[in-house]
Amino acid sequence: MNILAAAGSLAPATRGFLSPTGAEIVFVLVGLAVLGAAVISVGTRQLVHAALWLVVALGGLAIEFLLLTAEFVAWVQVLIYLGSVVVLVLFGLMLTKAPIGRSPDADSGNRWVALLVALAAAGTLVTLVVDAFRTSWIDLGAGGGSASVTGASLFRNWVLPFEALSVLLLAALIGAIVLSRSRQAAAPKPRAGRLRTGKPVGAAPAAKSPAAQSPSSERES
Amino acid sequence: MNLLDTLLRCVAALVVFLTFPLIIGQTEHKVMAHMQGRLGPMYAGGFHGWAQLVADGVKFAQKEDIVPAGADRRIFQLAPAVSLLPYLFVLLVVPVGPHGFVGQAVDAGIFFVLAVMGVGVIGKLMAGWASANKFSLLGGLRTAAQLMSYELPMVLAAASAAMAAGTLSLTGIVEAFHWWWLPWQAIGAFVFFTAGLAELQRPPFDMPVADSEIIFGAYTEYTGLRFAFFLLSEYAGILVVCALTTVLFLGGWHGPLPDSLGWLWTILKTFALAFVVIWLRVTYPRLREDQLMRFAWTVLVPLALVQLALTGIIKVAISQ
Amino acid sequence: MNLPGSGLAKGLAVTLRTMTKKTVTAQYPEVQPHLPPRSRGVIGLLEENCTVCMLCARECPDWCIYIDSHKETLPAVDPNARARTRNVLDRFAIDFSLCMYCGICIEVCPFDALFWSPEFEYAETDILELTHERDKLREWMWTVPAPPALDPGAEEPKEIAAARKAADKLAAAAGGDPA
Amino acid sequence: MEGPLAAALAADPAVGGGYFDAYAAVGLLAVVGVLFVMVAFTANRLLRPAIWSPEKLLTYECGVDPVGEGWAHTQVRYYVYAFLYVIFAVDAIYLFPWATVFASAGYGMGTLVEMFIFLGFLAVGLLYAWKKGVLEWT
Repeated sequence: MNILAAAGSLAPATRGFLSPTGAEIVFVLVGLAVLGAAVISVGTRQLVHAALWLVVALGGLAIEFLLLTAEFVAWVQVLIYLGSVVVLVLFGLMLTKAPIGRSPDADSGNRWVALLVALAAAGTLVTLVVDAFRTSWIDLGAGGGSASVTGASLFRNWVLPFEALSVLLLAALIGAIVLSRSRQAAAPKPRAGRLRTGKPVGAAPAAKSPAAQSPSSERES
Repeated sequence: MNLLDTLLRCVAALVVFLTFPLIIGQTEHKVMAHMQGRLGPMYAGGFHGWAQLVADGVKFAQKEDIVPAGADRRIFQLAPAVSLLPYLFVLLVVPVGPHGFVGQAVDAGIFFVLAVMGVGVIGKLMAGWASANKFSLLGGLRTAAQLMSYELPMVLAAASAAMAAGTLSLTGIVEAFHWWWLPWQAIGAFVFFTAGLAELQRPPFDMPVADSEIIFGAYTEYTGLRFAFFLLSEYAGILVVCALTTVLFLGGWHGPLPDSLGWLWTILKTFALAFVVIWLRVTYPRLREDQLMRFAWTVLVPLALVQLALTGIIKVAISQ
Repeated sequence: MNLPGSGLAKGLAVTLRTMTKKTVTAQYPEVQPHLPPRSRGVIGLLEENCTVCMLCARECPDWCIYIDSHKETLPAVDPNARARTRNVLDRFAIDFSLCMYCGICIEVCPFDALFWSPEFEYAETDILELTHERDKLREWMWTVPAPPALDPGAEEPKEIAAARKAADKLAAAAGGDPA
Repeated sequence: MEGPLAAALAADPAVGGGYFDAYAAVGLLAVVGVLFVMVAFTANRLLRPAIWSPEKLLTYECGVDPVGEGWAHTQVRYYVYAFLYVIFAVDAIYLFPWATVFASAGYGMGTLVEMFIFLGFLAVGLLYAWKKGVLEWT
């Protein structure tokens, strides 16, 4: 997304950091809340709670995007991350065994290493961002991140990555289907119709009758 | 714009959010009864039982609040609010009449609405999982699978309306409406409305709460006010889906009356659609779970893609 | 030729048509229901007719009829005769929480002491209170309707036929005497 | 702000001025909504009785004693649907910025074709899923 370009050149600071506007105060407060939620999400021993704290963290990020006038990205964040990625995670947790209460095996022996890596990554990012922008002031015009601006930049300048994305998504789709199918192929095919009626499955009336279909719907639960 | 004005608009949205679903619910009581040759509620309030839902609300408020022993308390208690509140935000941005008769116009209108409505599914998953009940969990998973499957055609159909208008703003879409959009966007309207119906888990798409299979799905363990919140979210959902269909595909306030009465058209169209929702509930039997999923992916999604292609081609043809 | 979806449309039409029609709901407490003849509401007892033969209690499939009685000796009318004894009813109760309304007791009663009453408003809040005693059963007798009229051309009821025969005989004897 | 961007902004009457005001209203509504929920539950707490018994707190399984724990095996198919949605939703959101610009001057046919290629790839994906029988259960 091309917010920097939309907002113009990186002018040196003409405003001080000591007289924050309301939006900036909210930005910092929400940022702290996001940080807190993220830490709890990593630290909690209850699997589903971790995913739900992730919801809070990602929702907070959406608010941060909004405050940076990246309207479109903010709602993409809500629609994709809250509405589908987190739901996918929750789904995965609930389909596999996610007990209510603490999971004793939720802690890894590597947590100190993980903490170290996390701190290193955070340190790198913060250093990079601070070094890149220093005290420059980006004036965020309202509407600089709206859908039409995003669309304009996407379809003028970034058409090729956009098309490449569709190939990537297609690959992900096929990969997912192949993975889910290969496990099912190993299991024996449902043959309830043949076993019950003594007729070949190919016999049209038997295969279409509710009696032949009901075992499969029972299996589902 | 000052704070008081904004606060007034928010409270107005809240009032609409609390009253209109009751009207729809009462209409459902009566319409459903008469479609089945019954009378429906006749006592509460005197005249044809008009206060039945108020009485229900009073009853719900006084009922004991039970959290099952095995449940995850906090999440169990939070879930109804998470599934209810998204609809409140949608009501704020739905334009009712011309000249800024709207709670609060948001530039990303339609995208905002779809994103916010998508959050409700988390509430239902929370409810299903936190109840510590097999049927609830299964219901929650079914709900989530259904909501996600039908969210896609809904998003695609809404994108078609946005393409036709060339803007994401709900007000902008209604302003750009012409009568010939009706045939042009008919497929999109059908897909959007049907998918919306499925998102609400209304019959015939109510497999996630099918009482004959899984008791009441994710809501099995709920009582009292928390259960009432889930019910309210269903009826607020009807209001929201009907209002959005009106705004996106039926021209909102456009109609053969002066602009000053435009709000009447919006409300009229919304309630006409709400009647259709009730009508469909009475008429059709419940779809089986596999039919439900197949319908979303093999009927609605392809139809929505066809509508997108149609919209794109005609729109480019017009603008050149 | 069936268009796809015509069945769906037909279903919608059915419900819409039903909505415009008059409903069949009976608004019971305001409007009393119209009960068909021989409605089985509750069992009334005409205790004057009861001889404590116990047939009803014995035939009842649910054993829901309770009868208590004692014998009473009547002084002889004739000094040469023996004193007669007679059964006196002490208790007659029907437990309507057990009763399945089969009506066998009414059929089997040889002295016409039990009747069907169409009265149905005798719900209680406690199941024990559904055992109704003789005074209550007697009260219900007042709600028993007159027997429905006979079909035209039907055979005369036996008791009336017997009475008529006796009357005819008397009349014949009175008429034949002067001759 | 200059050039095409300013033009794009000017072309869209809804964009501009009240951006922060609009979202301040949304934020205020969030506060109102949360307050509503809190007031409702506080009032509810004052009104309702609280007479718990172990039977009431038992899991409800149609009246019989609950069997096992509150968790059961479910078909993985549900997960596949969720996965499909994630992929298609990522695709679908690109329609929205596209919808706002594709018909304006300077885009036209080219952008339409680009989008059709994009959609075509995903239609192929859907067709593949369909053919593989992921979308049907039996």
